[in-house]
Amino acid sequence: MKAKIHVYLKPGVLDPQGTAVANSLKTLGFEEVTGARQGKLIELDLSSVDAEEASERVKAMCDKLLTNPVIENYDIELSA
Amino acid sequence: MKAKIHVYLKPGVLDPQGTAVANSLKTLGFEEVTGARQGKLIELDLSSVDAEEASERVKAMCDKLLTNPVIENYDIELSA
Amino acid sequence: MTDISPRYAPGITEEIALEHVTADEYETILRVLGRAPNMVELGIFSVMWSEHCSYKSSRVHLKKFPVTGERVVYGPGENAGVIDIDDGDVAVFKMESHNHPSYIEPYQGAATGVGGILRDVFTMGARPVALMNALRFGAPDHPKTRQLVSGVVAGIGGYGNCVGVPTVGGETNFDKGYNGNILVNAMAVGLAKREGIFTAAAKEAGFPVLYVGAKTGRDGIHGATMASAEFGEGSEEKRPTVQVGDPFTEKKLIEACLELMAEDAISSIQDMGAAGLTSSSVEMASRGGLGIELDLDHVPQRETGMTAYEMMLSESQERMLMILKPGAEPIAERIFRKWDLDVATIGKTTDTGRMVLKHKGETVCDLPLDPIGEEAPAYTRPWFEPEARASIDPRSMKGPEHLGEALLTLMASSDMASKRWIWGQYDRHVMADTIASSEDPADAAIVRVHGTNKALAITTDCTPRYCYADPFEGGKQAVAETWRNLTAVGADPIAITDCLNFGNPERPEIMGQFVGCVEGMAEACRALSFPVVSGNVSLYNETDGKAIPPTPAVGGVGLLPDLSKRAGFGGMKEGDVVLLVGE
Amino acid sequence: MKTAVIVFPGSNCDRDAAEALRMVTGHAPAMIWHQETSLPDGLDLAVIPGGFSYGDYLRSGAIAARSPITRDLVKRAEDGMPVLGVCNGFQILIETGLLPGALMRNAGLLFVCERTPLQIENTNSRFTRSYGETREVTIPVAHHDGNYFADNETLDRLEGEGQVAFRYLNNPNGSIRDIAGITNAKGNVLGMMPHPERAVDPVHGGTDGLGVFESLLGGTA
Ligand SMILES: Nc1ncnc2c1ncn2[C@@H]1O[C@H](COP(=O)(O)OP(=O)(O)O)[C@@H](O)[C@H]1O
Repeated sequence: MKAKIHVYLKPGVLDPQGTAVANSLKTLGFEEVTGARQGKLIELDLSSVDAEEASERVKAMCDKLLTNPVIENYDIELSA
Repeated sequence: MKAKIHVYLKPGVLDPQGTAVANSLKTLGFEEVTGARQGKLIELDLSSVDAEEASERVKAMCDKLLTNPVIENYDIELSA
Repeated sequence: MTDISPRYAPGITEEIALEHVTADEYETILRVLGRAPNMVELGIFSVMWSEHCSYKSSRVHLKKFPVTGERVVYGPGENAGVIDIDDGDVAVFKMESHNHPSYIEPYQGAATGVGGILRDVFTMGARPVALMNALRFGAPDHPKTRQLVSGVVAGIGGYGNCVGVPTVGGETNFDKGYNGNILVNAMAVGLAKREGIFTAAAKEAGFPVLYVGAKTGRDGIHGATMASAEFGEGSEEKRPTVQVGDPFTEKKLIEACLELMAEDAISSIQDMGAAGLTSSSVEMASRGGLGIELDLDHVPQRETGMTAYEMMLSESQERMLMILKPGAEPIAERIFRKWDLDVATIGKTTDTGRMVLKHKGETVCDLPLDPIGEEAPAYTRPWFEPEARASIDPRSMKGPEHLGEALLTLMASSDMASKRWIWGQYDRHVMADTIASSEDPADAAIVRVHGTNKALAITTDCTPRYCYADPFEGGKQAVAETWRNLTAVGADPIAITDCLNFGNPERPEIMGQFVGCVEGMAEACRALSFPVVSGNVSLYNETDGKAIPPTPAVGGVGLLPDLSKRAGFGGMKEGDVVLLVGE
Repeated sequence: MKTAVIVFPGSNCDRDAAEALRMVTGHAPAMIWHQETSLPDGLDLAVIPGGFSYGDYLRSGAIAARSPITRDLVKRAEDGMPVLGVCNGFQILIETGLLPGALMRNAGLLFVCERTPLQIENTNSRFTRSYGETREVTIPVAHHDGNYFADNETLDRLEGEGQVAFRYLNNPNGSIRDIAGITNAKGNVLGMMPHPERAVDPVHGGTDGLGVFESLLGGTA
């Protein structure tokens, strides 16, 4: 089983990396870019078989280690 | 329009971050984790209206700035 | 003599062979083997006889350098040079290039360059205490320059800062001559006790060979060289990959190696540089006049289905090969496990003078070692002296109308402008022994010898413009400037390392630049009793037939016996007297 | 005075911290490996040094904050044992939750290494009291992730309770309200980005860092 975790900065948290990306894109002539945010993508390989249980466990992983609740939100995508 | 870009390390490229994450999860008791990889998630806000054109342009952004073709692959998700 | 297993029997055609070695080289291989090599063996020859490992174009000229001196403990030939700095202390240092990888992938290329030069130093038993970097980029307004500068600087900082070795100085030039080929030269300096120095030569047969550090992956193996019909497996991942550095693993490797070195366990040790497993195992065995047998099944592997060829040619970073004293394996295992690093006994030294490799129960390589060194190609490439540039009589030149304006123009030029943006990204203070670094008004960096009142002075210098105008004088000048910068902080200059960056040596005018610079450097070294103790040559620095300006970067080290007697150019006060000395 | 320095794989200021402690206390600190499960008894101070623990992968300090020794450290800190976290040590303390907020990538996105002037906000804390009348000190920083962030409510509380220990006079990393170091509510835990152990010897170009260690010498505040 595989889990794909998207980690986003919370709204309201300053994202200098995103701002830099948006600015460079504009400098390169991509004027249509009105904003950018940069997050993380974590992919896990799991030996789990039960999807429901896996989902619970991955949530626990996110809360215990993978994300920082002060500044980050996340969502999880599970696939076989 | 919004674009969500997933940037992955190419298979075979060393991913020390991923290894560290997998080890740490195992130490915390998540034994089911058999591997981890860490990538980037870039979200763009676009003033574009034409999906087809936007997709072309975002591809160009990825090739020109957002990703490093020597070590990274990417995929793009567009939404209204 | 062991026979090559049938599945690995030599089946390569001359056509394939000539993609890896020259016709002359292939003839030599056929002669010394008495048969055609198989793909693994050919790979080993091609690595060992590459310009990078064999110095085939430069060897005859490098002999011109003076390499001995009262304070020289080890000169060129070891992983790094070693000089005596009194009280049983030695300094260990070397400079190396990572030009091509840094152009392709600036961050990782520069980072792995730092990692490699650090390994050269701690391999010898020294704790790295300082890093320097000598950088040449294209014109500031060239479209690639900005991205290359930021990637290279971030890579150097990212690696050095994380391993915790201060980057204390360097130099940076911008010139359109480097538009298509930047130079990234890194220098590392370490400290050790004289009796704690380790070398690479194998000492006795029957000793265990250990692999430690990171796992082996397919890093740096080029797609084109994979065109072998011999191997069925592993075809799915045959794309070229660049080396990615992991400074965290390097930091653990430094600590683990130094910890093991403090035990009576290591007989000899060598880092795995470019084409790691091949060059390290061949060099260790042949320097000791011994043989070596490895079972590749035991090599820690990051990917599945790796072939013998791939393992032998992999450029994965942060790996070391060591020969242990028999019975010391448990000590090594304990220490490397503690640091969470891979450790595996992968073979032993033998008295056969051959290199035998096994993989999955089959013999995949069986080569005599002596000829790899003795028959290595050495070319006396044709060269001619470049036409000397006409000298200009300064009296014939009209001075600038406004001196003040001229001064401002000069100070705003890319070579003279502040490099703060660069060195501000380098941790210059970690280890708490940095006394002068890039930010301080001194001509050389000063790093205290930990726990003493003495210090090392370190500088890198080269003015490519001078070398281009007159290679001999330019070579002399680079060494002389290094010497002056060390004396200017109050140090006694002791020895230098170098990194000789040039274009294609097969072009006589480029070879002429090389020879001129080397001879000029050698002359200055002799005149100043300032021997060369280590160095590196990087050739073929050109794009579309246009070579870089000749750039023999010089890294110098001196000793300040008493810290309180150091000097700098800060702290000037009104009313101070200005003296001009020299011609 | 009995002190300890915690060593994680990737710590790189452990030796520097130990030397500063030896210099000030006259005794070498105990060096505690991250795999240990408990700290020595009767410690007067535990230091978490700078560096890149576990490569700083995922987030700076995140993995170290979940390692075996850290569990005991948190317990002891909650019981009142003084803890100093410098740079990566600060990041680790934040990740354990002993200190509030987050340390994010520097606003300029670059690693910064410079000698930074700081304002001492609270000269009564057990980490700063030996500075006496001195209000301004210069201590080097060297980090990539030192951009302090917390929500306004937390910030107001920190300021109201005198928990802001140091402020940048020339903010190098974008930290909110120029915060360079904070303590916990009890005042026994200090996290700071600047490296006091790199300013304890005149050859460092200044000895402004000594005060942090000397303040602790006088026993409990
Ligand atoms: N790539 C670099 N890395 C670190 N320090 C650098 C680098 N380039 C320049 N510097 C530092 O910037 C300062 C000025 O450099 P430079 O103009 O070459 O001075 P000088 O000619 O006096 O050596 C020196 O202290 C030098 O060490």
